[in-house]
Amino acid sequence: MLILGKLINLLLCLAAAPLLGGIINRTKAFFAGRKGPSVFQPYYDLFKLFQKGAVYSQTAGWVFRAGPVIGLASAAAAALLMPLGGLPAVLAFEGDLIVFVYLFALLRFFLVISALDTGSSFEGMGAAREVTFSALAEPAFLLGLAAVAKYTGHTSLSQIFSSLDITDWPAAGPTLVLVGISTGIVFLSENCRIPVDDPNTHLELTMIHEVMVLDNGGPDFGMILYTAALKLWLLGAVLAGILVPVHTGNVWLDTTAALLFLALLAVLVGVVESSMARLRLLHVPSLLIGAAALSIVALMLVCGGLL
Amino acid sequence: MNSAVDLILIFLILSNLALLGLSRLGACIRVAALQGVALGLLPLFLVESGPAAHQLFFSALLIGLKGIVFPWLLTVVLREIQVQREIEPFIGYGSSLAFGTVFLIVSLWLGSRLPLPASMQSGLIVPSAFFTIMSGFFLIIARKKALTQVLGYLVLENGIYAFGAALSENQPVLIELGILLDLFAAAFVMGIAVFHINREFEHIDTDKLSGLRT
Amino acid sequence: MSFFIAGAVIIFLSSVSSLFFGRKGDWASRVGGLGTVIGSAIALIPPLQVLLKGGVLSLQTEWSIPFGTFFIQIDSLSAFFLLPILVLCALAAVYGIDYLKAYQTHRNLGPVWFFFNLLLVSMLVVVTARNSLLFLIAWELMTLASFFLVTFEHHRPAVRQAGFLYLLAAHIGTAFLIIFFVLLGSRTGSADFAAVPKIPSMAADILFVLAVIGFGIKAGFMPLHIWLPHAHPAAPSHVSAVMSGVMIKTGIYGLVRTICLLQTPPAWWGWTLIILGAVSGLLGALFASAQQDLKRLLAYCSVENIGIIALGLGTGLLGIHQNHAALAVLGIAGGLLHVLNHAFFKGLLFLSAGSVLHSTGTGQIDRLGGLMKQMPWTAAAFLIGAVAVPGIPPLNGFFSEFLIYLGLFKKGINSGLETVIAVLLTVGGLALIGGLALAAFTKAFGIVFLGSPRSASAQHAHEAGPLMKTSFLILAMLCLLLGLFSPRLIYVLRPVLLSLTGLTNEAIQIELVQASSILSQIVKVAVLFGLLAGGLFLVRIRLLRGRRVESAVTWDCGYAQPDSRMQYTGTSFTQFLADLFGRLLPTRKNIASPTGFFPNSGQYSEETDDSCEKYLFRPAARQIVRLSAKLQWLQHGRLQVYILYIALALWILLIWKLM
Amino acid sequence: MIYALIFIPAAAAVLSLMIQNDRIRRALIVGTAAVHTLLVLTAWQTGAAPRCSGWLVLDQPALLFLTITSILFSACSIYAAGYLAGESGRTIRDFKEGLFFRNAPEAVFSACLLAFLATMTLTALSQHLALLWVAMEATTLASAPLIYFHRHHRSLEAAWKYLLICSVGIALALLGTFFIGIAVSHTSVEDKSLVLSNLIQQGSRLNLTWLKAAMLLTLVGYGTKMGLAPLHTWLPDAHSESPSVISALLSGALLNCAFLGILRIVQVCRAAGLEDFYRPLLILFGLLSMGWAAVFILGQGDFKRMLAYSSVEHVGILALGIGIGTGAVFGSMLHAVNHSLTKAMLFLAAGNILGAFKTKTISQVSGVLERLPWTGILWLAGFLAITGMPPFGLFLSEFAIAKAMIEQGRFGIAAAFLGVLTLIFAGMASAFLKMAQGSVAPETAEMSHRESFTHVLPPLALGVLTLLLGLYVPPAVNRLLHEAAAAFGGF
Repeated sequence: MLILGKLINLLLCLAAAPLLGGIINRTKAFFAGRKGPSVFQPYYDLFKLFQKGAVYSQTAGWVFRAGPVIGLASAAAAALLMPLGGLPAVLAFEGDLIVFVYLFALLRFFLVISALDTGSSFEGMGAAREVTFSALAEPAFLLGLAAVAKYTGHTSLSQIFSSLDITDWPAAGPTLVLVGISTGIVFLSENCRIPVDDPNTHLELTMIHEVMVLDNGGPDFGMILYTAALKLWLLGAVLAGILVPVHTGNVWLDTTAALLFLALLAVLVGVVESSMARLRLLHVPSLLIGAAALSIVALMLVCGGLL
Repeated sequence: MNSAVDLILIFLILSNLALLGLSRLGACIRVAALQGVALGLLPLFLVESGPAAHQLFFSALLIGLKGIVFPWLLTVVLREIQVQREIEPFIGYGSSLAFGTVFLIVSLWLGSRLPLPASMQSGLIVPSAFFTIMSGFFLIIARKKALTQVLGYLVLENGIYAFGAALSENQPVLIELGILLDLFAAAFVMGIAVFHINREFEHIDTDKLSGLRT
Repeated sequence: MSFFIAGAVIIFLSSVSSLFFGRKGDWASRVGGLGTVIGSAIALIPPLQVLLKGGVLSLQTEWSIPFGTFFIQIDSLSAFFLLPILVLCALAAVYGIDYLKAYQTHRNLGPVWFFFNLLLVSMLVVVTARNSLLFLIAWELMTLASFFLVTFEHHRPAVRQAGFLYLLAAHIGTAFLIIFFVLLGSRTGSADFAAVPKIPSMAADILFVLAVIGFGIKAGFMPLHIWLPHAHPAAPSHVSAVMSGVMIKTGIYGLVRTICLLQTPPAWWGWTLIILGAVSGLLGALFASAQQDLKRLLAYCSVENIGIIALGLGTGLLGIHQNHAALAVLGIAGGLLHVLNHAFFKGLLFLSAGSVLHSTGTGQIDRLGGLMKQMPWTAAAFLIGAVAVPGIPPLNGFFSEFLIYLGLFKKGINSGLETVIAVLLTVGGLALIGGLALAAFTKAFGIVFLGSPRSASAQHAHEAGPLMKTSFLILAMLCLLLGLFSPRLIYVLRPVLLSLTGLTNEAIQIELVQASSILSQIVKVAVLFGLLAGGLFLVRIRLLRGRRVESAVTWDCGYAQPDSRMQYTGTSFTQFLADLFGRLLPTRKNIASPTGFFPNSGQYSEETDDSCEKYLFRPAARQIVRLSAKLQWLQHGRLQVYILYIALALWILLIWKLM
Repeated sequence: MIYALIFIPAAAAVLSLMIQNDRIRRALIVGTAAVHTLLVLTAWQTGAAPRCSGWLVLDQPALLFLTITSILFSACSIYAAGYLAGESGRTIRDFKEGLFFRNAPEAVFSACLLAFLATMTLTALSQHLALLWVAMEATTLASAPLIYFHRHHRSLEAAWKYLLICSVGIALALLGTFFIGIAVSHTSVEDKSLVLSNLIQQGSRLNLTWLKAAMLLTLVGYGTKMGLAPLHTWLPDAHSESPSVISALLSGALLNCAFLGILRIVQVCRAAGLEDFYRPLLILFGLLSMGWAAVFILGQGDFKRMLAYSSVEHVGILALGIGIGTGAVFGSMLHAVNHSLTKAMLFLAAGNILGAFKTKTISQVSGVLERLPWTGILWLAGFLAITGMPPFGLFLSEFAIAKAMIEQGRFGIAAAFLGVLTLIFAGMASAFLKMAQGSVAPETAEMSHRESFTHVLPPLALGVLTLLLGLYVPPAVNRLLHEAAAAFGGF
């Protein structure tokens, strides 16, 4: 049963991740008054991309080709550590949340250098922004997780999320809300969503993430899109773990709650993107530092005896 | 006995004041020579039992050196370099005398702090010796001509000798020998140096001898 | 022990004999390099023995020198530091044989090898010496040898400046160490190292502060680090590797040894190290990211990593104080493991950066680019190092940082505000350090090796020679292996932890077993990741098979002819970051704005100074020089004044003393 | 034995005035030096009987200082022979101002050099304070013509200052000696002679007031000769303007002799129980000298003057060591040995640099390592040695002194000591490194200058000795140092 649960969790993640992007797009279309593409459009896109050939820049070398592969591999490895609702993670050990965070650093590292491998000034620009923002997002994320870890007394994602319960909310509400907001900001930033980044426009100058992959095409681009989808899913799952810790005892019920939350999250992202404008680039750091500050306050609430 | 010693010592003090106030180099040399002669006589009066033979000998030698040889040597130099007086010293002659009185007071105080053993009678000997030393220092510091500085050095030595004289009863010959050796050699070498200075710089203002600094 | 002595003697003899081959450069290299390799291999046996089997080897003989005895000892702590010293130096020597060939025609290579091997010998003595005087002599010899290596290219003024600064800083450090050792000796009653018997906490605190300053200068704690970013780039690259990889670690060794001798650390020692570590780590990483010179960037990165080590040790001390076994063991183990890891990845980075310098003649990041095509091996090696530095799995840097994190995340240390601050400084600090280091090293790797060449010299680069390649590839392998074997490696630290933490053997063993099992889980993730990546690679190949794969110019939004000058440069890569931390980074902007209707030139460049140097040390030095210049009127040549000094001295003394 | 030590150089001095042939005269200098050294080494084995009713005694401190002097003189004599051969009597153009000058006659120079040795030997051996003083004065007189070897106005100025300042100082020392005489006149015993052993024996009965005054006067007097700030003012001028080999002797040997003069008085004061009186004085002078030297070493533009100020610093350290007492006295003794060897080596190397670059200005010299490899190495090694870096001997002695300070709890003094040492290190490092390293300036590159054997060997030998003393102090030397230290209040 346990192994089955693990397997289902992994498969669910791998299979359903692109769906979130579909939901977001659908929501945005709704708000724009369009019918919009099907929620399964991302799958069609991926399928199409995997069918294509590729065009490589003469400047680029093997790093450019390796980037998407290693990125996807690290996202998939991170997926091994992530529990969802009642479903256990494939691997769980003390401190795996650190590994989880650092696997994203690995992903980022290769994404950035493969962008630089093209020698394109636009991709260099995106890469520069990416490393700057992520340097700020990473402490916010880790400190937020540290607050939750301190609260639950566990250092494994699986244990943290299984020991958090809806009944904790009355007592730990402020902490969880703070961590939730902070992680939410990190979620938006890491997944290049408004207000940090705007995946819609294709004005390269305004973008961070998308601009880094301008030169990718075919299966490579497919992998990148799929990686992005996984990232969205996994970070969404973290939020789900913190904000809707439903533990009824019934695995399926818990999982459904989490999945519903993920869908809701996608809708919410769509709503935000339809109703808000992108922040000025120079204001993004303030947002991220604000997130870190929220995490610190949460930490103080947990450890500082203020709880 | 004591009165003779005191007389010499008072002469010592007065001659120092004269050296501080005089501007003519020739006069200074003569005063210093007189000082030397007076000092040469000093040990002869200090000893209760009358001077011994070796003391007479050394006194004669000293008087010969200080009273005759050095003045002669310096006068020769003086004639050679054709300088008559010390013009524009660092410290003027009036102020020099004012300093002199301050030195005198300090010397008297030092004399009161350093009492000589009872066997050495005169209470004036320590202050006057100190005063002579200070005057010598002052001449070296306040004057510009190399010749005056040699003179100042001789005065300094005179002051030291005054102490030496006070000791001559207790201590062996060596001290006096040392003084003489020192005086002779130092004055000799310095005299030569003054010659060289004159030749090299065409004057003996030590003003110009300040090229080596920091 | 005899093997150790024999090894050291062989190294020393080869050091001296290489002097005689100075005119024939290749022979000097052969003699010097071979001696180091053979000597290191032999000398490696006893430390390995100690690490694997435990026990202590020692040698004590009479030595006719005041206060000195020749007393050396290899315990587990010494052995743990000997390991990277011997391995890295041997590899650097192998590298040096090729590297120095370029100088062979116009330089006498004898001294280089003499000092290189002397550096190795002195480091061997530093970490084994058990007598203050022996330690100090070896310590200063180490400084001197490395100084002469730093000033190898002393025809360049910048190098001389760097050498001067280094020597001065080291000298100041030694002054503190002299006080330290004398005080220590007066407490133990002997110049030989011995655990200090119960002493008043005040005295222990003074000793600790002296040690932190004295050893901290060598280790490069911010703000004592100012010599480091000058000296490391100036030295030949294999020397930089040794200096950065292991020599500055002797400072850490000294600190750890001090703590061993002083015992029972109070809480504030831990806090001091944590704060120093956080400051060094953050500023080091920040400065690293803003540098335009490759080796200078690496040098700042050493400051950063020393900061991480200090964070580990600091949390460990805190754990000892709070009697919290997990924190103590994990913090110290993490810190010490990072010593080992940093030695290898920094060595790797300096060696591969050296081959860039060797082949292009410049270390200016903005003048390089696209080197991966001409120097694939160097690029691969540098990439491995660059991934290891920001602590990214699956390379070794991650494992040591992980242990430090883990200690702080552990249950049971929820004791109020202190924990908040500790977690904040350490977890937040490490995360931010990691992020900044990532920026620095994506820049270093990306701008130097990727894209297209930005200058002719970068275009005509050539791959490093076989010996150079061998040595850095071995290091690259070691970086990977150290990570994968870290679950086993941490057991080696047990005796060190035993003497440092004052915990029982069982308590330490429990923690280590736990940590080891966690680390092996991480290794499992790493292996899975590797399999996934490999699998995906095959998938990708499968997908592209039979499809059209074209080659074209980089798509640049419509520009038909992108050229290399349009690429993002290192300066522009980190400009955003530098602006963000503008207050901490005194960046000078040199702007030549384009003017007129048809401007044909414009220029923009940035240089980042060291803020500690600029705002702290230089003004202080200037004040001292100004004061001394003012006092120089004291001696301005007048004889009369000189005599006045004598008179004044005399009369003042007489009046004062007879009063 | 004792007579031989004094009279052989003295006789050689007289002889050299008579010899016409330059070569024979040079051989005579080297030969005398060798014989002198041999005699001293024999004295290590056999000791020497006191002579002249206890006025001349070879006690442990005397043996120590005599050995330094002798070894130094030997090295310098070889250097001097080579130096004189290169400086033969022609008219020389002064590199600084372009004036023409001649050197003093070589015969006079040689005679003075040998007389200098004789007088220094006498200083070391005298146990009678008046004789000691006579010897000290004689060293001044013998060395003044040596300083005025180059007959131009700068060296004349230097010699004049040397002569006058040292004469004033030495006159004060004479006064001090008189005061000791007065102090001893108070005693009830018969023997009122100024022989050291007698004074020590009657220590407790001496008149303290006069003894204190005597200590002050001799300290100022011999301190002038030794170069303690602010009495040292002749020292930089004399060292920078005299031939380098003379600078080496002045710094290495003469300063030590003056130091010994102070130490003799210290012995008397110790016997009289005046330790608390003289020790603070020595500490004061020591620190003042170090500080003064630091001020002038920072930003110094002339390398020979820099070495001279470094001598001021080191005599400060010597005085400081005696002032601190206990273990520092031993440090001071060791320091005297090491400093002499190192400073002489540096001055000789400076002479080589001066010869090749024709300038004493630091900013005009670069690339010594390239142009004069041996001298360059010596210059760097000397720099490291003089600033107290291991493995050179000065490290050990400075360590010993610092150790004693710290162990006595005198942290302020220790901090000042180490702080000033660091400042001096900074000042010297910037000058020495700049000179030794870098490339040769193009305008001086063509001038050819070969390093001859006689110019390299003596400083090399001295350098090797300091290096050895930093790594291994032979037991015999160690014992002698301890015995000498015991005489001055240490152990």
